Amino acid sequence: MQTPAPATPRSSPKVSPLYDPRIRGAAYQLLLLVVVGLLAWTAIDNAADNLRNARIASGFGFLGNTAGFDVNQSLIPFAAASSTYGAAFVVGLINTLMVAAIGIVLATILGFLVGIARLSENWIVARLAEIYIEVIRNIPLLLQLLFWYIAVLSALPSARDSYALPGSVFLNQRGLFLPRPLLAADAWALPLVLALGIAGAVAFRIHAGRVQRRTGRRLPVRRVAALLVLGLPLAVWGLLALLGLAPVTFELPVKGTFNLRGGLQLYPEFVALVLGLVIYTAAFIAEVVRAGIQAVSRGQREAARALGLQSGTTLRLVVIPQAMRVIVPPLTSQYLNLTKNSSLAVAVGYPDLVQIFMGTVLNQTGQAVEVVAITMAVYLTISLVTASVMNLYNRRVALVER
Amino acid sequence: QAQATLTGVKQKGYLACGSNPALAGFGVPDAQGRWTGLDVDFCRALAAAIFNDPTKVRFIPLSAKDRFTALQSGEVDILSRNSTWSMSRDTTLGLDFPAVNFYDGQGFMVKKKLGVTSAKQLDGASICTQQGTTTELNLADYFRANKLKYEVVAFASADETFKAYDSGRCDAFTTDASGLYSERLRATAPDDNVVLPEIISKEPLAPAVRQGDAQWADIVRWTHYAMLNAEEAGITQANVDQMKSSDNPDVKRILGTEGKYGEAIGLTSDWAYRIVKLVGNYGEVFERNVGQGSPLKIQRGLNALWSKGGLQYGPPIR
Amino acid sequence: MTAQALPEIDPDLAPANTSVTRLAAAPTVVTLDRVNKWYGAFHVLRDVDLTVRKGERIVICGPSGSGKSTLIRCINRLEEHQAGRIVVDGIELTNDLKKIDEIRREVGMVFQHFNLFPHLTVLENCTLAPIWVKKMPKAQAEELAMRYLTRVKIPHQASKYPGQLSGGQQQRVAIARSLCMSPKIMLFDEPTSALDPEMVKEVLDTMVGLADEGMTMLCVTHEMGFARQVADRVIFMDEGQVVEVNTPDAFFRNPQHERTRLFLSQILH
Amino acid sequence: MTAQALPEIDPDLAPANTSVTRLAAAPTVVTLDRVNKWYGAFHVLRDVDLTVRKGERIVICGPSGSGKSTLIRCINRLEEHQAGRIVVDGIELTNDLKKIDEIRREVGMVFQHFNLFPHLTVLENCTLAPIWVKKMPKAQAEELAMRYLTRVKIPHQASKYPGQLSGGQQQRVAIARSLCMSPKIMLFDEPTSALDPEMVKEVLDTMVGLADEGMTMLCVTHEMGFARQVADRVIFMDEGQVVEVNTPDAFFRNPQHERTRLFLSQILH
Amino acid sequence: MTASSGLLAQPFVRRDPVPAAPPPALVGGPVAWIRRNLFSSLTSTALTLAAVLLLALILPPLLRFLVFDAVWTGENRDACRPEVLGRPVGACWAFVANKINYFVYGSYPIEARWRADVFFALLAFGLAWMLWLDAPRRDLGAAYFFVVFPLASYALLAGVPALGLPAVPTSLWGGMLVTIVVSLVGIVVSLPFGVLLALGRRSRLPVVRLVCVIFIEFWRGVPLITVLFMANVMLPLFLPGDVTVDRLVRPLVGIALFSSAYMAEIVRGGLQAMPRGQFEGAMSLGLGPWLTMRLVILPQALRIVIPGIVNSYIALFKDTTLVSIVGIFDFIRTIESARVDPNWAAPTVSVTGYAFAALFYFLFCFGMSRYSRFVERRLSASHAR
Ligand SMILES: Nc1ncnc2c1ncn2[C@@H]1O[C@H](COP(=O)(O)OP(=O)(O)OP(=O)(O)O)[C@@H](O)[C@H]1O
Ligand SMILES: Nc1ncnc2c1ncn2[C@@H]1O[C@H](COP(=O)(O)OP(=O)(O)OP(=O)(O)O)[C@@H](O)[C@H]1O
Ligand SMILES: [Mg+2]
Ligand SMILES: [Mg+2]
Repeated sequence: MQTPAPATPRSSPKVSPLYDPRIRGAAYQLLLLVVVGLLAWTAIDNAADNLRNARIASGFGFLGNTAGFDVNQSLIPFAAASSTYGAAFVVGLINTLMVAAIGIVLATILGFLVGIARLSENWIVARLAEIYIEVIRNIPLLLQLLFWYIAVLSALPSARDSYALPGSVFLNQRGLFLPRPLLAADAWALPLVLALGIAGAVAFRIHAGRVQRRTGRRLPVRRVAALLVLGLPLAVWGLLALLGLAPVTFELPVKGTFNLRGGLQLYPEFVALVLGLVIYTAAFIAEVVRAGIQAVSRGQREAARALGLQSGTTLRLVVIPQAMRVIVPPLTSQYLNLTKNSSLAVAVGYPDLVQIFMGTVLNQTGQAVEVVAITMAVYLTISLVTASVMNLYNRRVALVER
Repeated sequence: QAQATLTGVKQKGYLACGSNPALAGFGVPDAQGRWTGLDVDFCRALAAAIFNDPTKVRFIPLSAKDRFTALQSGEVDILSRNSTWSMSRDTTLGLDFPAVNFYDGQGFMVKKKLGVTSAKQLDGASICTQQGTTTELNLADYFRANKLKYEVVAFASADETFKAYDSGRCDAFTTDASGLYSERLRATAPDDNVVLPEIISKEPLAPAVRQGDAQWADIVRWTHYAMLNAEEAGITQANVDQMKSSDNPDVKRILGTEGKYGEAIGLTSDWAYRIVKLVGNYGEVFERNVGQGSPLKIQRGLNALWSKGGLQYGPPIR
Repeated sequence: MTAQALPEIDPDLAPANTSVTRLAAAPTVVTLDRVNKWYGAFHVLRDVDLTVRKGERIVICGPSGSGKSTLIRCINRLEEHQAGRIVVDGIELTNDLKKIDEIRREVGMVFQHFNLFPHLTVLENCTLAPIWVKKMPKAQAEELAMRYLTRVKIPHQASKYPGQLSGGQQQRVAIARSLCMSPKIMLFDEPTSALDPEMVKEVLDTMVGLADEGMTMLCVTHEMGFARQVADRVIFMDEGQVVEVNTPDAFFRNPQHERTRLFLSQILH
Repeated sequence: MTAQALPEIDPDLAPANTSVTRLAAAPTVVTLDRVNKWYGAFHVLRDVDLTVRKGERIVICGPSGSGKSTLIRCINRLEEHQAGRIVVDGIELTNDLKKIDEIRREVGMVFQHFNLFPHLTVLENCTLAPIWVKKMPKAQAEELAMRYLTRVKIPHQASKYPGQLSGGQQQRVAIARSLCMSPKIMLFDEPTSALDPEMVKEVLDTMVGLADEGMTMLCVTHEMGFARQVADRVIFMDEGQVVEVNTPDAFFRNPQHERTRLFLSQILH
Repeated sequence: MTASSGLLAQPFVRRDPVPAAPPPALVGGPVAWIRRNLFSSLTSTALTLAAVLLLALILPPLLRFLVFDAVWTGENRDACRPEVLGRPVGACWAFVANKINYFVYGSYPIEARWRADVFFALLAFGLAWMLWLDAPRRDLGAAYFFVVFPLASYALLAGVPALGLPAVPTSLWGGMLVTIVVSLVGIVVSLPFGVLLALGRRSRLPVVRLVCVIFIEFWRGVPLITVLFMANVMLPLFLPGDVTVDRLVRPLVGIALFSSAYMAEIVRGGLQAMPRGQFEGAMSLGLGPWLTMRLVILPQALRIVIPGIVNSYIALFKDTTLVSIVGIFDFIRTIESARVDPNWAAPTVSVTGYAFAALFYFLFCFGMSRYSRFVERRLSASHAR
């Protein structure tokens, strides 16, 4: 077959730059960059001007200055006289993370319970769960926090007439007072036994897996693990107690002039914040869980049942693993929401990052730009780290498709 | 640009005054949006001096937290909001405090039934305070100095702080003594609360302006002094028109019938006359808002004229 | 108005092939006796009677919505019937969970949409039930699974995920998965109707192979070629009732009921 | 291995009908000259040459994945080619956006899945481009649209939404929509393969009508009856290459390439 | 059963059809229903009992507080003090009734409140037009809602002295008025910006994409409250020294940026749901990229995301409560400041205020969420067509 020569030369014809998509694209991008740059530059320039005019110092040196104020709830030692603004930042950050961590755990538990209840075959349970979800989701969180704070405060007795609960637990407007466990100096045995128990449980779990693979027999992993982790230390403790040794003593709260002293105190601000966040977020998690479970098709469950798998096994091996893929991404964003929402602590006076740092520190130092930037950076970091972990997870569990 | 506050105000046609929206006696709007208070009247006095019209003020409610930024950013022309004049604020925040219009000090309020009579007995107490104030710092200092333990519960707004105290969250409530009296009015049962005698700090409350506009600072400063001098000279809102014909040289200089002192600060020579005529002298304003003519019933105390044993001392107008 | 008996055999209807002799002595494995079922107020199964002998191959057909799926799903209790008796392998289906589990172990089922577990590999799909239900050691279960995967001609796909297979391959995995529980009876619910035409054949071949080995099968299908080739009986259902039962030959050659004739005229060309 | 011209006509390959005479004098409207295209590293079009005369009807066929769609999508620049030249109606396809717009106005395209705009009525679908691209007054555009809708025999559906029509009707609307731009060339990409069998005919009839009126058409299709009836040339593609070009008659009667023979044996019965 | 063995391979033809019978009592009837839904198993029975117990614990005190012991009328705190009334006092609705104007308008001058009323009416009209899916000329409705209405509202509320509407400084605005204004500005501004950002994020141009991604992820990564603080203290810093921004406008800027980022992601979801064929169909007709976007893609994509937009509006509406923290007198803030009014110092006043606010937000948000579900169902129904 012959190949007739093309009639026209094969040089690429000229394209008017006005209509060349590449040139247009470059122009658009350049334009955008210029606009963004200009905006940023104006903002920075104005800020610098304004700060200079207002004679506000700038820079992060203030973090080393002595704070001079007190914080009532701090996991690290903090004293007005000696601690710095930097330390105040750390206190706020830790308080934020603590609320977030506790909130996430509790909200997950409550959320899963409600989500499963929402799908219950029991009509009244399903309706109750639905009402809970609808009511809670449609009322602003701030309002709920204020409500819990006021409700908690006004429902409780004053410090002088605390409710005394069994086991030296007291409840009053200043919070919940629990005995604070103190480890005696010679109680090294106890954590050791606990560690041994956990190690044993892990080892047993591995062993059980091997046995199962070899013989098909299933060992009672959960029961043994519970025994090892909880039972063993308790037994040792009991033994020591019998011998007249006290490995753990409790510092009990006692009445002071105004208030109970000593013990472990859960502040009402903290309780209201955690309560509000948990109840609010759990409603969203419940919806996520419900959607996740419903996303596993009926056919999957039926196939498992048809194979003779029992309902518990079906749930564990077939439904939950598949539901989790659907649940985890929105669940993570709920976790992020909870963490971000913990900034509402400012409304109930719990000293979280926003309250201490963006509130008190900003006011005492006047360094708005630095403080706001640091605070936002913290939240942004949390978000980005979580998002990238999530992406990794998603890639790992993504279903393999053709 | 920093010099031009007065020009700016004249151009706008009103004075932007940063004020406290929730401190009875100092600054508080009623349900119709009418503002009253000592700090509020100071702004009115300024407006009277500038515009001959005390209503040409816009009050901008500010919280303790954003008051200084509001001033720095130019949102308000003056911050008249019970703010303590301290060295760090004066030097690092880029502000000036031209004159002290209320000498105050931080105190405590407790529930009567606690039986506490002195702040020294507050060892181990929970204390409610507002965050971002000098109060918070003084509190820490005081308890440290007296080796007392306490638990601080800090809130973002004065409302929340007081409500928390009132509902029993704290044993004591601390703020400037003037504030204590004003807040007590809002208690569920005002008489169940007592103010403790200790004053643990110096709190010279002063209007603040941006640093770098000397003329504006002078206007603010001399507005206050004019009100003091008027009280000292016995010029009141009621008698100011008669006083205009007085031949007391002090009075003449104050009311601008002799000399053109007002023009030196960019105003008219009858500026002080306008202030007293339209707003009143310092004593009148004090009594009307926080003194015996008000529910607060605060004594003049440190805020009496120097001649009556107080600290309010108006430099001579001459 | 019942299905059973017909003591006098109309010579024209008599089965032509040898299944009568092959099955005559075989024990009964499934008995349905006047089974009735409602969905809410909707009467979906009406007085269904059916006896299946060991080794018998039954094809069920009928228009959409006639209750075919419901019928076979009742046999392994994926659906509950409200009246009548169902006895499978000597065990009557009641609310007794233990017995239900027992029956499900004896009865394999293959669905229209395969219902493989997408999060498990093909091999894991097949070993799941042996390991967890039969408590078989993993190695043994895997060996078994490989045997059946070889049987359905996809041993080399064992470590892939279902999503990576074609429809026909997935359906064959589903069959292998059922076989791994060594069921006595296999139920098929339109196993080929979700498949592309070129994949239908590979699945039908697998099923023919199973039939040849003597598996007891109940199969809802409209593949008439398959019915002709392997079925001992064809059951035609309409509106929840068994309308006609016959050997495939007689069924296709000479349908008795007008509803059957209408149906056949629609699906045969 | 070329597609264009056929300067010396091999008598055996010569088209039997009158198209040679009909087209001999017609100008060239589409020229593809050694067109190459890659998707990433995958070479989808390899040295494709093709010349289409005005009024010519070309059918392109070939196995799935052979690059048929890619080829015709290159002609109205829905895909960009990386080497070679494509000249449509005298305009060479380059990056020049203006020219691309011009060419798209000249070239109509009908897709496998219709791609009607579901949020617009049938009439609005048809008037959208005339109004916005040709800046035609609305009344005139509607009149034009109604003319073409009448032509494809669905004028009474004009105010319905595409979702309310059957597949065949939707495809006819898609054809009418293209015609409203009075294109010089029409491209069809498997216009009937997403349709139920009973609707194929109505669409094919519409296309035959178009062909009879002398529209230049490039049509990817496996409807061999259509090819026989209207095509001037059939082009067979495989693995991105043009493997065989011939008149329909010769193509079906006497395929030259073994790949073509294999393909025809699969799709013809 | 009789002679079942005889059935083997026996041909059978049904000559007498079995008529459909009603289900046995177990299937229908209230008793069966209760048994099936409440007492189907031991666990279920236990759950039912627990649920009933829970209700018995919660409902009576709740009803007593909200209704039976509530005080409905009164002029001051004495109406709601138990020691005055000599009985337990539940919710103090008299307080709400007394303050209702404050809750609705804040300190908006009384003589100008009719302007706020007109604003509410215009809003209701616009909402009805937008949300009623079968309303005529919804494109005009959108134009009204996104252009005419905002301008008219601004003129009405802020005042135009030239037109004889005296200016009302925003520091006097308050209550529900502010809550609604803030959330409306959020939605009206965030929709167009969200669309732009979503388009930018899907752009082929890497710089455009990057800028949009950074913008979106930044706002989505930080809590709204920090955004509000930032808007409050930093916005003035970023502007030239002589430019000041109204105190109400600052949080509005923050909220607009924040909700634009969320809106962008919603719109992006809609764009992603658009099949490629729609682009190609439009391109092949000669519509350029912008026309394609405007005439073909966006109308469809936005329709798909109506439920998402409504949901984000609900979220925004709830989030506007945070502006109270930066000192804006929104609805929450008016409740907060009213509850510390010494005239109304009574034990249940605070809780009553919050209950009232909760009711307000719940009714609004729940209505909207039901609406969004309704639209979702309509959409999926029209897809199934
Ligand atoms: N869970 C259910 N609830 C209510 N009705 C149902 C349910 N499942 C099935 N039905 C109805 O019962 C009737 C019989 O359904 P079944 O699935 O058994 O029919 P089928 O003969 O298998 O039809 P097909 O050929 O379409 O699969 C149908 O009308 C169906 O709509
Ligand atoms: N956007 C793309 N990116 C990468 N590969 C593609 C893309 N589009 C098509 N391909 C591949 O290019 C090849 C040719 O595709 P094309 O759609 O042109 O084939 P076809 O002949 O039209 O096939 P069919 O008959 O299935 O429509 C196929 O192998 C296809 O997988
Ligand atoms: Mg102070
Ligand atoms: Mg079925």
